[in-house]
Amino acid sequence: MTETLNAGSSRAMLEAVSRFVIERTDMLTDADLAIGDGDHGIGMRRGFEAALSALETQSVDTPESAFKVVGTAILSNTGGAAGAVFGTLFRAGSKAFAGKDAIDGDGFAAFLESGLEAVIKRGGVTEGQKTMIDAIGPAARAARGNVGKGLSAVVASAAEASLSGVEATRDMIATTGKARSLGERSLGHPDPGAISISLILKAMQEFTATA
Amino acid sequence: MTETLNAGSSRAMLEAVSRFVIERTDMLTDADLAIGDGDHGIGMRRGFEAALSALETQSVDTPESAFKVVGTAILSNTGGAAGAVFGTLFRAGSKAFAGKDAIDGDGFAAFLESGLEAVIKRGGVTEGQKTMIDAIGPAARAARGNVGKGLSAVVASAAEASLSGVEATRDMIATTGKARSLGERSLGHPDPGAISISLILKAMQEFTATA
Amino acid sequence: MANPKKILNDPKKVVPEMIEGLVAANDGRLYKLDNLPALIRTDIPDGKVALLIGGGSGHEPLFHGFVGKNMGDGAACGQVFAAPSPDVIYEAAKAVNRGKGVLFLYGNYAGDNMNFDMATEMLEDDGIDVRTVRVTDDVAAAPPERTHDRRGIAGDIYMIKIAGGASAELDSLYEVERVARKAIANIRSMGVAVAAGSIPETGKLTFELAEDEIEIGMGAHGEAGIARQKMKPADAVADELMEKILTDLPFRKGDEVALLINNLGATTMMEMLIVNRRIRQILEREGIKVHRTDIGTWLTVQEMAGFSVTLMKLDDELKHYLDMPAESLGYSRM
Amino acid sequence: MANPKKILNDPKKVVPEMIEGLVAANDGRLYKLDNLPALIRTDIPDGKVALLIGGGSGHEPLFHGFVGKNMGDGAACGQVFAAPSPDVIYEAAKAVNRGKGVLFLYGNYAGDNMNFDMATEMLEDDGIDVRTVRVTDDVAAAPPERTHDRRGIAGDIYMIKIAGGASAELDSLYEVERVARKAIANIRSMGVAVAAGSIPETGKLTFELAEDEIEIGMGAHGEAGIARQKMKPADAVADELMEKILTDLPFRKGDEVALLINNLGATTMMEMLIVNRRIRQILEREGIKVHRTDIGTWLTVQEMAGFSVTLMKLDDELKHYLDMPAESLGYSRM
Ligand SMILES: Nc1ncnc2c1ncn2[C@@H]1O[C@H](COP(=O)(O)OP(=O)(O)O)[C@@H](O)[C@H]1O
Ligand SMILES: Nc1ncnc2c1ncn2[C@@H]1O[C@H](COP(=O)(O)OP(=O)(O)O)[C@@H](O)[C@H]1O
Ligand SMILES: [Mg+2]
Ligand SMILES: [Mg+2]
Ligand SMILES: [Mg+2]
Ligand SMILES: [Mg+2]
Repeated sequence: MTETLNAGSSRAMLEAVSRFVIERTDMLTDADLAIGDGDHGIGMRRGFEAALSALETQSVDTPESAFKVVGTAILSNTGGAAGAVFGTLFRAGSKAFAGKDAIDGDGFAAFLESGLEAVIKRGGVTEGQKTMIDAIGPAARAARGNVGKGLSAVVASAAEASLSGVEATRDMIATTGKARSLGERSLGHPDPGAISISLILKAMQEFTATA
Repeated sequence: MTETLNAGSSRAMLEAVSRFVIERTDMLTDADLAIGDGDHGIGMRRGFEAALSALETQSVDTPESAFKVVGTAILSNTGGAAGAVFGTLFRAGSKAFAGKDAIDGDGFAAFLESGLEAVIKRGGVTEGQKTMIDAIGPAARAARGNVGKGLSAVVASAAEASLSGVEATRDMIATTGKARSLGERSLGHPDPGAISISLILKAMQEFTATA
Repeated sequence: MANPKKILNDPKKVVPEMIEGLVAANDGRLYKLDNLPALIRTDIPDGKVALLIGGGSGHEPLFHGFVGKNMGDGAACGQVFAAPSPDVIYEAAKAVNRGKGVLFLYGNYAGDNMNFDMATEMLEDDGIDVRTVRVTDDVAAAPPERTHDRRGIAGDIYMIKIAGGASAELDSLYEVERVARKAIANIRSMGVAVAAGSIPETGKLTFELAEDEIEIGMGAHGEAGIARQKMKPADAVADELMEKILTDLPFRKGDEVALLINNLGATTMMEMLIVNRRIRQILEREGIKVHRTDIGTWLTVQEMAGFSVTLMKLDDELKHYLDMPAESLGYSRM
Repeated sequence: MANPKKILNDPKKVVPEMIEGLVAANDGRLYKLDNLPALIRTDIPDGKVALLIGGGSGHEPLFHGFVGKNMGDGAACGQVFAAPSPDVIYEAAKAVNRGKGVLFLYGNYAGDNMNFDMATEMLEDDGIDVRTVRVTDDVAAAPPERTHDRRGIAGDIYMIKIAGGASAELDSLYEVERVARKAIANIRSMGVAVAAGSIPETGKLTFELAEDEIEIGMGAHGEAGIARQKMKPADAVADELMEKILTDLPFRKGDEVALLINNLGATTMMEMLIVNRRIRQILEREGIKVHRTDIGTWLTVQEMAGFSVTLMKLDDELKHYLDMPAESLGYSRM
């Protein structure tokens, strides 16, 4: 159980997240083939491969810088909608750690909240439009609700809530992104970006539960 | 048994020939797909459909004009190598009937001979290069050899000889036309144009045998 | 269904290798930024309003094949079907800027919009003027009252031609923007697909169509169209596309138009010419005059088969910029 | 194998319908002869040496899409993959002739040779000067000592460009012929196919290739090439084509060339650009300078997938005609 993440363990967790997502490239490809253009898997792989090498080569002396390095790597290397929104999530979210040496449960909830706010502003969407924020929103609220229980419980609750968020996107009709033109035909399929959020949180949950 | 063909029966025979070839479009397509570009069937169909309507609409008062009308229709409507060589066969061949009211065995042999000569000149080929003249050559020689036996026998001998000609093309390596690039790979396949010659002569044989 | 058959090296390296080949193909007329997938004309005149185009790769020659004289001054290139990242756009914009500001011209997709907007914010921090015009010509993508939600498809080509001409002649970014906005307000397109394309790195077709099916209104990355139908004759396909396009603007008797038929990849020009025959019959019936026709391969979707039809209603100003000479790898005229 | 999926009306009428669409697409720049599939520029200058091109249909935009300013003055069109008949050629030649004679320029195929020769004899009977240059650029079709037996493939495009320029500027048929002969003596091409095309009227593919096979040296109607091989990387394909092309002329250190990569139909431009990258590496290694590159879709074989590479060795005269502006539906430059 990890109840605080300093710079080093932030970096270690983000490396674990990167590897976890990279290993699930094909699953994300297939999700995007169903309702998008089929590039979400390779896009996330490009972004997190760049994140891994940035974490290796760049100086990361605070949790904020670790998350920002990841966000910048994603932003520059993923491209497409995912690059913008996942890059923004990590870059804007990292500001929640400003001036802090370590991430605790409250810090993690604040990360999701400020990330969510920034993505909403960038993408011009609200929850219910079948995007990755339909996984972040529930995750952020669950995290906030469990803040008193410590980091690992906060992350676990966020991960769990994001999964329900993914499930909920099945019943949403996409009104933004490439899936929009499917209209009702997007029903039944989960949103690829939301799945990515759930994978990221799942990897964080595993890391904080065991490390 | 028909032992002479006047203008009217020349026309009737050429109509029968046209229908006979048109009905075998697919077989000629497949032969050309094997060693050429697959258009010989539809080319011959275009040519003989045009021949049919020319025979119907144009005045045909001699055997010469009947054959010339057919040759001109083929030349203008078939296109490709076949248009040139089959058009030339009928147009140049028709000159053998110049000034004659009817075609007899000698006339028919002369038709094949002068057609052959003109095609050789036009196409710049000699026998053995896997073309339609490998069917005309044997046919012309057989016709000449049987001239004494009357028209129907002459035509029958030509038709028969052309079939052996077709068979012989299987063992030839194409050195002209689209099959040339196949080199040895053209072995085993008969030449599509030679097949067309054998069909034309076969239809003439049936006509002269029964009409 | 077997993997699409393509002549490639490493499928993960298609974009950098393609860009290397593209730079070489321009024979000195453009250069690539160091370490970034952005292409810049070598001969942008001083004091010119700059035109930066861009978007995902995989649609060649769009966009990066349209950099040249009286066309784009530079292109920011993304990965296959993925918008370029803000840093590529930012550096490309700085490289094309000649002090008169930069017009961003690209297709209206969430990814492009967000990435170009982020670059815009960075450039504005640097004091560089940026204006943005998004191509929204696909009538299949949203109803007329929501044109801002429409995708950009082959209208891109006429947009680059018009904005390229305007940015070569007009002295102010705002004037160039005005002309480009006028153009997009007058352009309407719609496509049809008969077979899918694939992304080289995944090797997977982006959608599936039965042997006897076509999809009307298909998007340029395989986004769903408005109807999946049984195969039908060329004239019937043309009728359906034209009905949607004509009634949308609407185009009216007496209008003068430019007409573009774009090959999505694997369709034959013979098919497009046969479709053009019907389109011209329809336009004649409607009393609409064609000033200029372009039929060719400009916005592709990998090996997708199908085509789209684009109409642009002209006035004297648009006609002037359309008729200007232009030279680029993907589109030239005398 | 299911029938190729095409958007057509009656497959028997593809050629006349295509020609109708083609004439319309030229917006008044050319007209069609009455009752004959021949296209003639509306604005052939008086006293101009005439350039008549032509051949079978199904290769669009070749040939009939290359009629225009500084390109062909007219085109005689055949059925799909079948040379035009003598009467079409004869009438087209009379329509383009402005008293200075007519240069016939077409691909070297038995059918074209015979039909154009027959037309030549008819025209000579009428006292019209005709000269003939056959395109024989395909190095895969015959060994160097038998170039007269070689097929014409994408070299057609540069031949039309050069002869189009020369016939616009030079005053005598024999001078235009001289330039065209010089051009063909300096052009070499070779192609590769990965998938077959079909003739619309038969609906049958003209050859078969296994999922993992390519054919090097494939002809423009599906004629056999020189080797059937397993799929291999783009660089290896480029290496093989370039080796054959370079050693054939041969092209030598210090030579200056134009380079054209032609899409046979369904190949992506991305693939051709990746191939171009390798070709440029090879040319650089060999010390051969590229003056101009063209990459696009000009000589197609219906839905065939694959491409060909063409090199033309330049001198000042050829460079001059290559660089002249030109405009036609299928090929333009500023
Ligand atoms: N406007 C938006 N705001 C937030 N997220 C978005 C938006 N548009 C798309 N997304 C997310 O991006 C995902 C698609 O990412 P990806 O496939 O990599 O990009 P693209 O759509 O450019 O191909 C979607 O599943 C969705 O979650
Ligand atoms: N030079 C030639 N001389 C005589 N016959 C020829 C010549 N070239 C081709 N042929 C004949 O033409 C036939 C092919 O006709 P067709 O397929 O209609 O024309 P194309 O070869 O133009 O596609 C060949 O099978 C052959 O018999
Ligand atoms: Mg996607
Ligand atoms: Mg043939
Ligand atoms: Mg994408
Ligand atoms: Mg043919």
